[in-house]
Amino acid sequence: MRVLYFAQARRLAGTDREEFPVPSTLSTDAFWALLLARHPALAPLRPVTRLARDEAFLPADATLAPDDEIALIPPVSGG
Amino acid sequence: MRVLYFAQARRLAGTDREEFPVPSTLSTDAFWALLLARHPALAPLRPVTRLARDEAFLPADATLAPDDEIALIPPVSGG
Amino acid sequence: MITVKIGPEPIEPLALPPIAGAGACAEFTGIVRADENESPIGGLRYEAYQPMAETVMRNLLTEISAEHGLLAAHVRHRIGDIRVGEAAIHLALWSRHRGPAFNALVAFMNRLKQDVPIWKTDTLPPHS
Amino acid sequence: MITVKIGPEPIEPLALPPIAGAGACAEFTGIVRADENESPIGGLRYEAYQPMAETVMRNLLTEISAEHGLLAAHVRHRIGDIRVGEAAIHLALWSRHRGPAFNALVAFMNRLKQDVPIWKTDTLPPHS
Repeated sequence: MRVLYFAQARRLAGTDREEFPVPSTLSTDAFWALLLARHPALAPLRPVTRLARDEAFLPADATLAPDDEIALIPPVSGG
Repeated sequence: MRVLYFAQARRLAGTDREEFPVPSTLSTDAFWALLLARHPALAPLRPVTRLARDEAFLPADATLAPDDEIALIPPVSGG
Repeated sequence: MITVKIGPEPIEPLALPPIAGAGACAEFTGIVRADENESPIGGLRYEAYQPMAETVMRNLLTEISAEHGLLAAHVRHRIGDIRVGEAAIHLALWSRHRGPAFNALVAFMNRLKQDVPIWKTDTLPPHS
Repeated sequence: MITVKIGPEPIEPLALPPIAGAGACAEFTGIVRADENESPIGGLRYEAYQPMAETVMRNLLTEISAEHGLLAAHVRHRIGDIRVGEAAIHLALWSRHRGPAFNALVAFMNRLKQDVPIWKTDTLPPHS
């Protein structure tokens, strides 16, 4: 699985992207548990951060696959 | 008194401005009566046309003076 | 800063001037369409009672600027013959945040169409 | 016609392209202000998840165009370091009459600030 970190998520994770293996499909909750184990500093962002795949936001009940590229989208501030 | 005619008022009056003497101050009603005597074709415009003096619209109860310059402002359509 | 201009010159794109404190500029351009009352036209002829139109627009912008907290306002209205696709009016309003500029844009255009002595007096024939 | 562009290039004034049937063009320019959270700054640094930001903006414009009956929409968002007084975003929307373009301008900016993955990530120091 590839994960992309932007803005505050990038700063807290200390990287803009990483890849790691996941054994099977997983829920967004399981994905977050896995992320927070790797980057505890991301915890404060979790309640306000959305996940995106294929350039679209994911619903909370989405199922993630081992070869997905998932982006963390903290609150946006464009314009 | 000088009168300025614009747009539809100019077409119906057949002129863009004219001057004529008036003996004393007059109400807007008296002014319109005088105008319609000179240009009966303006009658249909009267209900929708405002008068202006010194680049400002006049209230219906204004008093006009012999040396005023009065503009007829038919419904506008700028923009 | 309020600027008002009425004249026969084509309305060219404006390089937005720097306005201290402005975070938002909202603009409106009114463009002559190829039809009027469902008939094809080549353009429109505009006429103004120019000194009064400038005064009324300046007064409107002063009033609306105070009401909405604008930092600057520019308006240009073209008169004479304007061909289809060309601009008849351009309005630019600056404010600190975007909301006031948007609201003021709507307010000014509504008032313009009631109170500013400018008229469409004729249509121009198509294909001329 | 919908065009979306995100990049580090300065946002220059746009000569409005001819849009068939358009009688109105409403525009918004978002400008970097000299203060952020009441402290003086020299500018802002913007970051985008560029492919997704372009896709989301395009989808938003498609949706809003259908809802409001727009004839065309252009948006440019600058990223990287943007100095005070420079534009971060420029949006132009065309419609037959002015009302839909005004309403769509407000709607797009509200949605942009919720859903488009672009961030202000840093302030730039003043006087640098």
